[in-house]
Amino acid sequence: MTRRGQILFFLPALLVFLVFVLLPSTQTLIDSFYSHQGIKHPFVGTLYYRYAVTDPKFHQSLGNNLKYLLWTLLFEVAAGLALAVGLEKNTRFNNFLRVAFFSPAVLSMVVVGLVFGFLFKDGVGVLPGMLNEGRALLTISVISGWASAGFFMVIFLAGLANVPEDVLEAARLDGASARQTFWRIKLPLLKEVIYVALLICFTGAFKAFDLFWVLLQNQEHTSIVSTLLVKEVIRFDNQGYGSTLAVILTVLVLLSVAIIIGAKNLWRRGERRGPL
Amino acid sequence: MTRRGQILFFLPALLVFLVFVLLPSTQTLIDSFYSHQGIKHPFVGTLYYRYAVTDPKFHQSLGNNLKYLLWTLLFEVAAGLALAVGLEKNTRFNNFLRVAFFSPAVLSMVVVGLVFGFLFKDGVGVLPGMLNEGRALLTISVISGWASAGFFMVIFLAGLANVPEDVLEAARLDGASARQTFWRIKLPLLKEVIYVALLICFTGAFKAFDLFWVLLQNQEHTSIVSTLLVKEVIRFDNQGYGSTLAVILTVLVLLSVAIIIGAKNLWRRGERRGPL
Amino acid sequence: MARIVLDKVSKIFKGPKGEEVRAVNNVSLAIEDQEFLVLVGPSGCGKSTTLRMMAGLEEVSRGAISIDGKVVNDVEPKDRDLAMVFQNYALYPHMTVYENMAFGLKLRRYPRAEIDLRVSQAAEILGITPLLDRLPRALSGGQRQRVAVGRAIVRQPKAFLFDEPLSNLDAQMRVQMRMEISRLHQRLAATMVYVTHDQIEAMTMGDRIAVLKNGEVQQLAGPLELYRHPANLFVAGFIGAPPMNFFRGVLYGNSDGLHFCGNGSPAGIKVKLLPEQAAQLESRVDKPIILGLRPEDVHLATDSPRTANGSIVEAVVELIEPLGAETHFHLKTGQHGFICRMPPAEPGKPGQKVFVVLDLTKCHFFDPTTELSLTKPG
Amino acid sequence: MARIVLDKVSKIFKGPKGEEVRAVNNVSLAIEDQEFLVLVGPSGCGKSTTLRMMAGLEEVSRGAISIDGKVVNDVEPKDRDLAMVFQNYALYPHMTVYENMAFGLKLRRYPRAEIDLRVSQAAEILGITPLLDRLPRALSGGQRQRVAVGRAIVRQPKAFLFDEPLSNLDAQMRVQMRMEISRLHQRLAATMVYVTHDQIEAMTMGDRIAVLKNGEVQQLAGPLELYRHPANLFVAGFIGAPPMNFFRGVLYGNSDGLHFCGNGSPAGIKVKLLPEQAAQLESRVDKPIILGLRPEDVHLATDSPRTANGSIVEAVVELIEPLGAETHFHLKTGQHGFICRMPPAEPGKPGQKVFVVLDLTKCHFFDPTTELSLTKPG
Repeated sequence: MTRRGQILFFLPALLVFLVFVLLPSTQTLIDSFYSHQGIKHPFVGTLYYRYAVTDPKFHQSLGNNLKYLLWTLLFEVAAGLALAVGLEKNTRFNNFLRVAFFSPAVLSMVVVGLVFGFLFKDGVGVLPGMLNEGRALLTISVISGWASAGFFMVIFLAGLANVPEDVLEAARLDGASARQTFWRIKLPLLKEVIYVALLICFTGAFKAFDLFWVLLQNQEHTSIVSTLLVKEVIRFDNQGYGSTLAVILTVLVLLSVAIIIGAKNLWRRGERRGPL
Repeated sequence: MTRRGQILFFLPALLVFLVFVLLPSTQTLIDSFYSHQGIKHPFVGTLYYRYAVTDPKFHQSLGNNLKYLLWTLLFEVAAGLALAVGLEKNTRFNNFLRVAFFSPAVLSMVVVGLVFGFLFKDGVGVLPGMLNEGRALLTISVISGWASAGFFMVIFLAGLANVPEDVLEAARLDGASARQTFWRIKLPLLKEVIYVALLICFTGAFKAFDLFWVLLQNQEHTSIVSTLLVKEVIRFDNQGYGSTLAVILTVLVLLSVAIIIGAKNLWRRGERRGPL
Repeated sequence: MARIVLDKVSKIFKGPKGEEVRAVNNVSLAIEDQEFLVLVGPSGCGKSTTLRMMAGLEEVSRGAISIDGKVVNDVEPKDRDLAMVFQNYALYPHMTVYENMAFGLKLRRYPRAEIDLRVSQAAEILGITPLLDRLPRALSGGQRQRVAVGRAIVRQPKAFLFDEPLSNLDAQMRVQMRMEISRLHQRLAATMVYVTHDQIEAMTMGDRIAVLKNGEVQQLAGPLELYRHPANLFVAGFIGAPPMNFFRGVLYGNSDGLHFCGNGSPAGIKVKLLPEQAAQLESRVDKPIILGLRPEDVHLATDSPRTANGSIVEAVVELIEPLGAETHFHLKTGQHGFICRMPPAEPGKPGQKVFVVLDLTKCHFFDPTTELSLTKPG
Repeated sequence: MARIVLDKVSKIFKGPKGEEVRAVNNVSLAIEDQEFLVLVGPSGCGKSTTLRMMAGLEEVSRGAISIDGKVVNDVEPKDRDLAMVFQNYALYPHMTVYENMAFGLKLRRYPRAEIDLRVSQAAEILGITPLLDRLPRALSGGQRQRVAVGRAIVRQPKAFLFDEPLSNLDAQMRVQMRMEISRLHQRLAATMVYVTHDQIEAMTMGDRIAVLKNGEVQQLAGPLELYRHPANLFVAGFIGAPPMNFFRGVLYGNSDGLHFCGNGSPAGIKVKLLPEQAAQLESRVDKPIILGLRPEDVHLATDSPRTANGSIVEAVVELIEPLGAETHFHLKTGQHGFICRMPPAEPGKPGQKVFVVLDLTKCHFFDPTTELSLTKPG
């Protein structure tokens, strides 16, 4: 495409896109400095931000997001990596297992949530008590892991397929055990894929909503920021505080992206070292 | 890993996995044949299924799912493909545009929903009336496209990077215009990526929930099956009908997977043809 | 160092339709201590598979491989104490050159000082000392190749296995690395097994050469023996560039003795066999036969006087390839195309008619059915 | 068909640090109608970039490329009417062989019957008629190469461009395809430009050869002219295998005439120049100089009697490479390693002392600084 053709092609796309970015984000940012209760909309400055920072419910929600992040690192990413390494060889049996482990990824999370909700329902379900105060977060993390580990497995399998066969053979002849091959050859060569997985997992931990909403809508102490946000907006019908939480949640997501990219650059820099 | 090590490694994983598959799916299937209103749980046979099949709300929801699928094919997949083809060359400018178009993919859909909700709010928002009866589905589809086209763009960019440079050069020398190169070279070579994109788009159309829930919770006629499901469960507190809809929704998702795979095999078979 | 013996080794794969595919079929070889043995053949002949079975990277389907008298069929690759140089170098992309070479020693828990010493010695030999801090992606093809060889050397293994190590290098670099590996063999006096599809590499490097085709050893001999006394049509055509000329025809006898007459009309080539050849081939009279003659044993008549051993044939020049030190004439007589290798100054142009002398003392004869050589080494 | 002229063509890339990198520097070439011109050089010498500029796949930074007198710098590739055969074949993976060959014709809206005719004729010439229904992945390397050539032929373009078309084939297939392309050139009488890193391909195929290094043409001449009168050290070392032997030393004069004495101690080599050489090199006395001598102009003393033109040197055998039709001796005298090309039967073993005769009539002399040849073609 010529330069001119390209501009003509992208101008409308870019315009639509910018309208969709600038309008809502500007309005949201402005809204977060105004109260929207009642008919008047007085300017309240950073009131909502100060409120959020001191709100114990927000603290608890944010803490739950972070705990959920740690659990999903284990149940989604680490489990997915373990599955990928275990099922790396192309055999008929492994292929069957791969499909089995991946299959939940196509299911609707709402259905998954509802179905597990019935399963855990006190007095009726087969496994009651799994959503009790102490356990709920872990239970949801395990369900997330069950639903998403297969997805991460697929990513890691694609990465492992790119590790040259002869490099692994060279390592075998060099005397590397399966464990050594994993830690010293495969893992470093999966670097790029691991970054992508961490990016998905970190942002996913803050984007989570449906499982929590469907399973734990009525629990206060297991809110995460996104469910808190919806509850606060519904409860107070307050666009101002809602906007504030939306801004904070977006900042959190972007922060986690920045952390991953920062870690990546640090590792890269560390690579330019001399002989050990 | 030895065969024995592999079995020892996967036995626990497989057990957890099967428990998580078999228990809920069996219970859901059983539940769908029982009424759960009141204290007694009488067997009702296929009553709920027959009800669903004749329920105009279910019909409307399913119709909305299908309309949404068509719109997202356009706004997510086709738009993502157009973006990818337009931004294929690795220039600084294109790289900036790629990041811009992809960025919404890291945002929480709940936040996106709420923010656009404020934007479209009658009397208060900047763009009121976008969620009116006639437009709501299209509006949500456009927002979905805005949020996900960048994701599909990334998939297609990866696919385009795998099209050998010299094949494109051969086509240039053979006299193919940019348009001919796209339709006759790039598109057929993106086959595998297109299947993956269609698989994600088809299942995504049935898995959709958060945008609809956040933006259109109070509209009856714009329900999709997943929001209908949650509403029915909440309204009637009826695990039986909820289970029925869950079973139907899962079957729909699996059916769409089957359709894509079927289409893929058909195309494959068609490939073994002689000279034109 | 090591003696490697293959005893009736086969490698059987399952084909796509479940049928058996014999990639290597009943190969028996004894690679002597300090020998440089080359496995050569066209792609798909099983040479790489044979090497990989020695390394332990492929399981042996039938037969036994032994190193220094000990059967190693079930020994792990790392415990066979062999080093391998791969076609695509197979360097660890995330490790520096130093780390690449040290990796095997580290895993075997050599002391740090010993590792340093061995790596620096190997780097010295291969002239890659200034590259030790670099990552493989910052190296040229030839440098990568040297690192791959260095990684093999530092281990001081019982034997070295090379799997087409030069096929990714350009022509000049290939000639240079070929000589370096030959010198390395002299210097280390190690057993080396070398796989290639290039008969020039095979001829120049191998103490002995095993020519493979369809998973079977066609001939195992020294380079000159292979060149002078190929056991069958395949070896005769594969070894030597330009390849041996083949003329399909029949033998007939008359009062004058035995004659070879080319197929087709005009036959183009009609020659009288020498008495000793006639004696060996008497039983073949009136049967189809293939006459083989190397390009250097065909002379343009202007260049060489007619000799008692020669037989003159009329031909047309089709193509002339000047190589500087020599010139190849592609000729045609009757239906038979053949090549004549001449000194560089020979004049001529395509379409020209020439007379060529076939040096009958250098003739080979092959059975068209079995493809085996019919002439015994004198 | 076509005459292609490059007038002071340069290709300038931006380097990673923003600096200018001249991939091709001021190249002027005139490729005559029906000529087979080879661009040869080591990797990174700019030969492929030059070809790609002719094809229109790279923009020309400076200078002009014209086809049949018309400057084509800004003409789209498809409108230059050239066909290119790529190194990796570049077949359309999703099209059958037939479709691959027909694609260009279909785009140019040729009638169906014409397409059928052209494809079947090209397939016939290349012997790929039975493959027309196959997809590229079902073909061997040699077959893919033929299809790529076929795709170029059917278009009946003004000229053919080949970008290292044989580098992915194995040795045997390479020799065969080399001859097929040469025959094709004779048959089609088309202008062909052929890029390769392999000097044998260059010598055997090219009517003329342009030797490139660092983006600049080192010499442009016919194969034998290049071989016999290399313009500089690079061409002398690049053309010919094994490469020309170089001895670094100085010229000194005494009452007896001019003498060349090798560097190092012992010097190893001391020879008296012929009168006509002495006349040409008189101004170089007491200055460093490089003597070049091809391996075939070095003879073991047992093989050739001492001649008036020869000069005897004592040397040690380092390595022997038998090739069947000839044998290469790698020798060393003083600090100087060199190669001697001998008939196959020559006996010898590494470590042995031998006498070698240098054929002084064939000597080349080079300036060590400018690297230019100091001997004018006689």
